[in-house]
Amino acid sequence: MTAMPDAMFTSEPDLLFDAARDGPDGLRTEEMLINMGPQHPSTHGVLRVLLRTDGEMVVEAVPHIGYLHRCAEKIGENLQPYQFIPKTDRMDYLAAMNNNHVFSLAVERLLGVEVPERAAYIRVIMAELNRIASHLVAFGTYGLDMGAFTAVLYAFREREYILDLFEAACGARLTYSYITIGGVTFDLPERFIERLAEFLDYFEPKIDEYDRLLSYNHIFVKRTAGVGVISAEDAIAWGLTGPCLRASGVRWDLRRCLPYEIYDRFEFDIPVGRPGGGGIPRGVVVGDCWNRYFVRMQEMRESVRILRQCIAAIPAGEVRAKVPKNVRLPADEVYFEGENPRGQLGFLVVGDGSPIPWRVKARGPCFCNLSITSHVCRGVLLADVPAIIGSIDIVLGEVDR
Amino acid sequence: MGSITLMHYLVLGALLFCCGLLTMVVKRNAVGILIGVELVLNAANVNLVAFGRYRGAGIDGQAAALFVIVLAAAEAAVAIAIFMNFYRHLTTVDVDRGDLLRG
Amino acid sequence: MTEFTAQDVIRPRWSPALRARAIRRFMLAGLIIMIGTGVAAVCLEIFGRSLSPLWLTVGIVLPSVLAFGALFVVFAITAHALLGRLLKRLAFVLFIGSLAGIVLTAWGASLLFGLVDRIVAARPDPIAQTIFGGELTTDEIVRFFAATPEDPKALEAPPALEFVAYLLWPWQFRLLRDLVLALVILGFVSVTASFAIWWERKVAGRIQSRLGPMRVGGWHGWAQGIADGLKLVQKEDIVPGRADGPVFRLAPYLVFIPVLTAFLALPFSDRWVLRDLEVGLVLVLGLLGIDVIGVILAGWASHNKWSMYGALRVAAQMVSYEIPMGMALLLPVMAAGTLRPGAIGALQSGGFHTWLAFCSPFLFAAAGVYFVASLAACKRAPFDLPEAESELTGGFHTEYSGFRWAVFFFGEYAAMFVVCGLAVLLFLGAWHSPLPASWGESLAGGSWWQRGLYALLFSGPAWFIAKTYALLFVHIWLRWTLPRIRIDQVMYACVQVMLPMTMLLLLGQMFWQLLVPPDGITARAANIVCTLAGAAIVAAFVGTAGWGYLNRRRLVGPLAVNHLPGS
Amino acid sequence: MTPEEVASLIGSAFPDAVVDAPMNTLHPAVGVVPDRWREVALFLRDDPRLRFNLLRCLSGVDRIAEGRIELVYDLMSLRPAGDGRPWSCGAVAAVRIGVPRDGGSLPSVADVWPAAEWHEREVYDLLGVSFDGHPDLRRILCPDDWVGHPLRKDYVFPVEYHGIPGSTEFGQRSPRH
Amino acid sequence: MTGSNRLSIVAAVLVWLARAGPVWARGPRGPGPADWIGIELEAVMFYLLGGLAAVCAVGCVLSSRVVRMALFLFGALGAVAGLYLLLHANFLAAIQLIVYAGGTLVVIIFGIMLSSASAAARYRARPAEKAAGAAVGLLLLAGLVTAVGRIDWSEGIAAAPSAPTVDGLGRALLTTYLVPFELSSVLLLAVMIGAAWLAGSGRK
Repeated sequence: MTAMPDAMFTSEPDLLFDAARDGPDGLRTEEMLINMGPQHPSTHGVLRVLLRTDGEMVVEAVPHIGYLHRCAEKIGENLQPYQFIPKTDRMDYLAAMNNNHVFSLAVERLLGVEVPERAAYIRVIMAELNRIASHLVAFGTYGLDMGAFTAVLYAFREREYILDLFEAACGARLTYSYITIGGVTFDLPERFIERLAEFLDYFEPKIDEYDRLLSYNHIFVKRTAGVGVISAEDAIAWGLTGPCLRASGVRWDLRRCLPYEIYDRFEFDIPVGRPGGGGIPRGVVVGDCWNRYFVRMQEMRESVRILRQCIAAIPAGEVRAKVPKNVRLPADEVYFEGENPRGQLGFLVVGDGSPIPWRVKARGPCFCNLSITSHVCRGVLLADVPAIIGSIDIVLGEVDR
Repeated sequence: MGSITLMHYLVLGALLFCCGLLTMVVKRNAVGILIGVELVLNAANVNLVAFGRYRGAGIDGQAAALFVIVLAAAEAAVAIAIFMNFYRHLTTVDVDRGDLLRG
Repeated sequence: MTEFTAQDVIRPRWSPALRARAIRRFMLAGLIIMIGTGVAAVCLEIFGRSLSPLWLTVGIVLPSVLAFGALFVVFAITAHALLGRLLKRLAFVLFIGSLAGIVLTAWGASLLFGLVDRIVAARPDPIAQTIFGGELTTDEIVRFFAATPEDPKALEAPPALEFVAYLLWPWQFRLLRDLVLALVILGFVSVTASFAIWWERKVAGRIQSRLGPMRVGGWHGWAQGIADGLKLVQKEDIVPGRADGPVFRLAPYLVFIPVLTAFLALPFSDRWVLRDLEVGLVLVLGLLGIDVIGVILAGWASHNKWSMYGALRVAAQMVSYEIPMGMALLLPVMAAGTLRPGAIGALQSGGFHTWLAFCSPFLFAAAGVYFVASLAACKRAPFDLPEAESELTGGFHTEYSGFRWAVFFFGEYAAMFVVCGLAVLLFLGAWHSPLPASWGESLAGGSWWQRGLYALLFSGPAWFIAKTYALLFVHIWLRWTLPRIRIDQVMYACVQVMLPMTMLLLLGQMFWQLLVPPDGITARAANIVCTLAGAAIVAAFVGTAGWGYLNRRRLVGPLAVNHLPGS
Repeated sequence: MTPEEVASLIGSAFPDAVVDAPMNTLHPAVGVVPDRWREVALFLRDDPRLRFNLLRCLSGVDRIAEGRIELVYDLMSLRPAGDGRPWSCGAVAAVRIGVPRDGGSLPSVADVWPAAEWHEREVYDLLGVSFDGHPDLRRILCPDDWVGHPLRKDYVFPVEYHGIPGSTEFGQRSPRH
Repeated sequence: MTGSNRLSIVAAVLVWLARAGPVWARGPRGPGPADWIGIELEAVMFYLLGGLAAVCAVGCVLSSRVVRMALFLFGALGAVAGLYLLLHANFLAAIQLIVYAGGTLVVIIFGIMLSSASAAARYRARPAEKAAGAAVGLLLLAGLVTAVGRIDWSEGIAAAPSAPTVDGLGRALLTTYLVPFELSSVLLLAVMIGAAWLAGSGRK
C-alpha cells in the first residue's frame, strides 16, 4: 500500500504543458487533469477535487480529503467524554452546539442520565439557533459560489446576532462547549429569551428578503435548477442525510421520525424538494442544487417555529443533571444519531468500565454527503462543480475530523 | 528621407510577403503555417491599398483589400477547424506527420 | 532646525515632525499655486485672452509645472519611508494634484494651442503640416506680440518676451500637442479608474450593508483608489517560474493600451475630442476588440490551468459578444447615417426625446441589447466568467499581482468607461442635457460665465461624464447583485438570443426608416412611448431603491449592534 | 421491527452465518462471520421484510485483547409513507463482524450500499482492515504514504513525517496504550 | 544665497538661452540648417509603422514558439492597420483591427491553446534548413525589390485626394462589387457551417 506516491507532496504529471499527454493514463487529447483545491475559493476549506475535464466539461471529479484530519477519534479514546466535548466543537465548527448536543445525548444514553426539563429546552433553543446560523452560512457561501457576493454579507449580518446571543449565553462565538453531559454548562443569562424573541421577529421577514434576492433570482435558478440531480434512491444508497436527503424528496428528519430530546413536543414541518411549478421556479427538479439550497431556506423558517414554541414553553428549574466528573462508563456501547444542520451526526461510544471510552466513532454527515460528489459531478460543466459541492454544504472539519 | 512614394510601400509589401512565405516554408507547426499565410495576405493588402492610393485606383484597392480580409477570416476559421481535427487524431500539429492519408 | 549629524549626511533621517512640516509646506505651496493659477486664469478669461502671452505663461504654464513639481517632491518625501502611515495624506495630495494637473493641463494646453494657432495664422503664408517642421521661428513669435498697428515689423521687445517666444515655439508641432493631450487622457483614465475603484467599493459596501472604505483620505475614504494603486505598485513583482516571461509581462499593456487608444475617438463634447474621426465608432469597437488578445495571452503565458480556462473563456465570450454589440451599435449609426461620433452626438441636441434610444422602438431595444453586450465585452458580472473566482480562482489574472494586476484593472475600468461612454454617445444624448440646446443658444455665444452656464445646463463634457458615470453605476450595481452566469448560458444568450435579436432589430430599424415618415404620427407616437418607457424604467429603479431605503428594517432594542449599519 | 426480529430473520436465512445476537445491550447487533457477510448484506438490503437501504455508519473497534477488529455496520430502513407524510423508519439494526487484527479482510459491500465505499476506505486507513472487491481501496484521511493505522490500540506515533516532528507533548509516542 | 536669488539666476540663464538659442529657432525660414528636421510627418510615421511591421514579420520567421509568432503577427497587423491610416484607408484600418486582430488572430490563438501540447513545444529547424530558408528568402526579396525598382512609379505619384472613404467604399460594395459582396456572405455562411462541422466531427 505504501507504494503509492503521496498525493500531497507529489504533483501529477503536467498534463497541460508536457508534450506527452496521451500517456498510459488514457487521457484523451482534449482532456486535462486539474486540481480544484486544496486551496480554492469554492471548496469551502481544504478539499481537493481532482477534475478530469474535456474543455468546460468535467468528465470525472474525484474528491481527495484528509487535509484537515486531526485524529478526533483517537483523541476521543484518550479523554473522558466531557473532555471530548470541545473536540466535537471543532468537527462541524459552524454547528458546534449541535455537535455538543448529539455527543452529550450519546453519552447520556450510555450512562442513563436524565436531563432536566429546562436544560432540554435550552438545548433545543441552542441547537435550532445554531441550525439557523449554519444555514445562513450555507446560504451566503452558496451565493458566493454562484458569484453573488452580497448574500454572504447579509447572512453574516444575521448570524452575528445569533453569535451575540451565544456569546451572552456561554462567552464563545464559534466553539461553545455549552451543551454538556447532563444538561448545559450555565443557565441562560437574563433577558436572553426576550432578546431571542426580538431576534426572531426581526429575522423571519428577512428570509423573504433572501428569497427575493437569491432564491428566485433568474440567473441563480438557471445556474442551480436541474443541476446535480440526486434521486431519492441514490441519496439513500450513498447515505445522504439532512437537507441533501430531503431535497431528493425523502421526507425524513430524525427530529420528527425518531424524536430525541423533547423534539416530539414541537409542531413543525419537514420541508422537502419539490418540482418546479406552483411557486417553485420552472425548471427545478426534485433533488437538484436549487432544492438542496431551498430546503435549507425553509428549514430556517421551521427552526423559527420551533424556537417560538420553546420560548412559549420553557420552564424554570435546574439546567444540569448531577453527573460525576470521573464517572465510569459501563462496558457497553451506544450508537446515537441526531439531526444536525448538515444531516445526521452519529456517535458510537464504546465503554469498557473505565472513565475513558474505548472507542469514539463519529459519523459525520458531511463525510457521507461528500462521498456522492464523484457520482454526481460526472458530465457536468466546470462551473457546476462549485454549484454541486456548495449545495451539499460541507464543512471540512467534519469530513476530515 | 524624402516623401513617401508607392515604391516604399511596395518594398515593404515585398518584405512582408517574403517573411510570410518563409514562415510557411520553415515552420512545421500547422498554426505557424497559417500565421505565414496571414502575413502574405497582409502584404498583398498593403500593395492593394497603396496602389489604390498612389495610382488613382481610388476605392477599388480598398474594396479588394476588404474582400481579402474577409477571405482571410474565413480561411483561418476553416484552417483552425481542420487543425483541431488533425490534432485530435494525431495529437500533434506537426504537418510532417500528417502523411497517413487516412482518417 | 535640528542639528545634522554624520548619520544624517549619509542617510538623511526625517523625524515625523520634520516630514510633516515639509509636507505641509509643499502642500501649501501647491495649493497657493493652484489657487493663484485659477485666479489668474479667470482674470485672463475676463480681460481677454490676447492680452499678454507673458501672463499666459506666468499664470498658467509655470504654475502648473511648479504644482506638479511640488507634488512630486511631496511624493518623494513621503515615499521614501513609512509610506503606509502616510498613505492617507499622500493619497490626498496625489488625488488633488492629479485632478488639478489634468484640468490645468487640458485647459492651459487648449489656450496655448489656440494662441500658437493664431500666431501661425497671422503669418502671411500658411505652413504645411509637419511634425518637425520648425517653420515658425521665435522671431516671428516675438514680432507677433511686439507688432503694433503702426509698425507691423517692430522688433523691440523686452527680453521676457523672447523667453516666452522660446517657450511657445514648440507648440506649433502636432506631435508635441498630441503628446500633451495623450498625457491628459492618461491622467483622466487614471483618475477615472481610481475613482471607479473607490466608488465600486463604496457602492458594494452600501449594497452589502457595510460602509466600505472609510479611512484613506478622510471623508468616506475617498482616496482609497489611489491608496490601492500605490499599494499595488509597491508589491513584489512576481513572474511564475514556468511562465512565458516576456509575454506574461507584455500582456497587461496589451489590454490597457488599446482601451486607452479608444479615448482617441471618444468625444466628450463637440469640442472636447482628440480626433473626431470619420470611422471613429468602428475604430473604438476595433480597439475594444483587440484587448481580448492581451487577456488571452495573459492567461496563456501564466502557465496555470485556471488562467488557461480564463483565457479560453475570454476568447469565446468576448469575441462572441462583440458581434451583438457591434450590430446593436449599427442601429444608431443607421439612424444617424454616419460613423463619425461627433456627428451622431450633435444629432441629439434637441432635448431628451431626441436622444436616439427614444427615436424608435428598435433603437430602444438596441440600447438594452447594447448594454448587456457591453457588460459581457467588459467581462463584468454577471458575465465575469473569465475571472470567476469561485470557479477559476481568478481566471486569467490568477498569477498576476502588483503593478501588472493594477494595469489589468485600470484597463477594465477604462473599458467600462469607454463602453458606457459609447452607450451615452449613441443612445442617451451624448453630451447634451435633457433640455433642448436651442433654449440656450443665447448663452452659447455669450461671455465666459454665460458659456459656463450653457455648458452646465445644456451641453458640455460634464453631461457626458455624468451620464457615463451613471451607466458605470449600473455596471457596479449589477455586479454586486447578480449571480454569475454559466459559460454555456453565456454562449446561448449570445448566439441564440442576442444575435438573432440584433439582426431582427437591424431589419426592423431599416424598415422603420424606409417606411415611417420621420415627422408622421407613428414616429411621434413611438417617440413618446419610448421616452415614457425609458422614464418609467429609470423611475422604477429609483423608486424601488427609494422604497427599500425608506422601508429598511433595523433591529432596535438591546440586541441592536451599533457596529452593523442597518439593512 | 425490533432488533430481535431482525436477528431471527437473519438467523433463519443464514443459520451458519450468525455468530451471536446479544440483545441485552444499548446497541444490539447481530454477529456475522466475515465470509458470509456479502450474502447477508444483500439479504438485508433486498429482503422485502427488511429493506435496509441506508447504511448509517461503519465503525471499526480494535479489540486488541481478543486479537480482532470488530466492524459494526449500523443500518436503517427508510420507508416512504406517501402523500406528504414523513417517511417511517422500518427497522434499525446493527451487524457486528470480527476480523483478525493481522491481515484481516472481509468482502466489501461498496456495491450493496455505495455509502460503504468511503466508510470502508476510512476503516482501511485508520484500522488496517482490507476489503475484498472494493473499487478504490486507498487511504482516505491519512496521506497515501502514511505508515501504520492510527486507530489501532498498539499504534506508535511516527517521530517525524516529511520533516514535521510527530511526537506528543511530553515525548510520549503512544499516549495511552 | 536666498531662494529668490537662485530663481533669478535660473531665469537669467533661461533668457540667455532663449536669446542665444539654436540657430534653427531663430533663423530665417526655408532651406538651410533646418533641413534635417524637414521630414514630413507621413514619412516618419511610415518608417515607424513599416519598421514595426517588418520587425514583426521577421520575428514571425525567426521565432520558434507559436505563441510568440502569434504575438508578432499581432504587431504586424497593428502596424499594417496604421499604414492603412497613412494611406487614407480609415475604414480599412478599423476593419483590420476588428476582423483581423480582434477576430482572426483570436481564432488562431484559440487554436494554439486548444492544441496546447505542441504549442509550447518548439520546432527547431536544422542549420541546413535555416541556411536554405535564409538564402531562398533573401533571393526572393532581392528579386521582388529589383522587379519593383525597375519600374518607374513616379508617374501619377500625386496621391489621390483623401476623400471620405466610408461613403465611397459603401457605394462601391453595393454597386461595382455587389456580386463579390454577396458571394462573400455565402462563403462566410458556408465557412461557418463547415468549420462547425469540421471541429465537431472528431468528437464522439
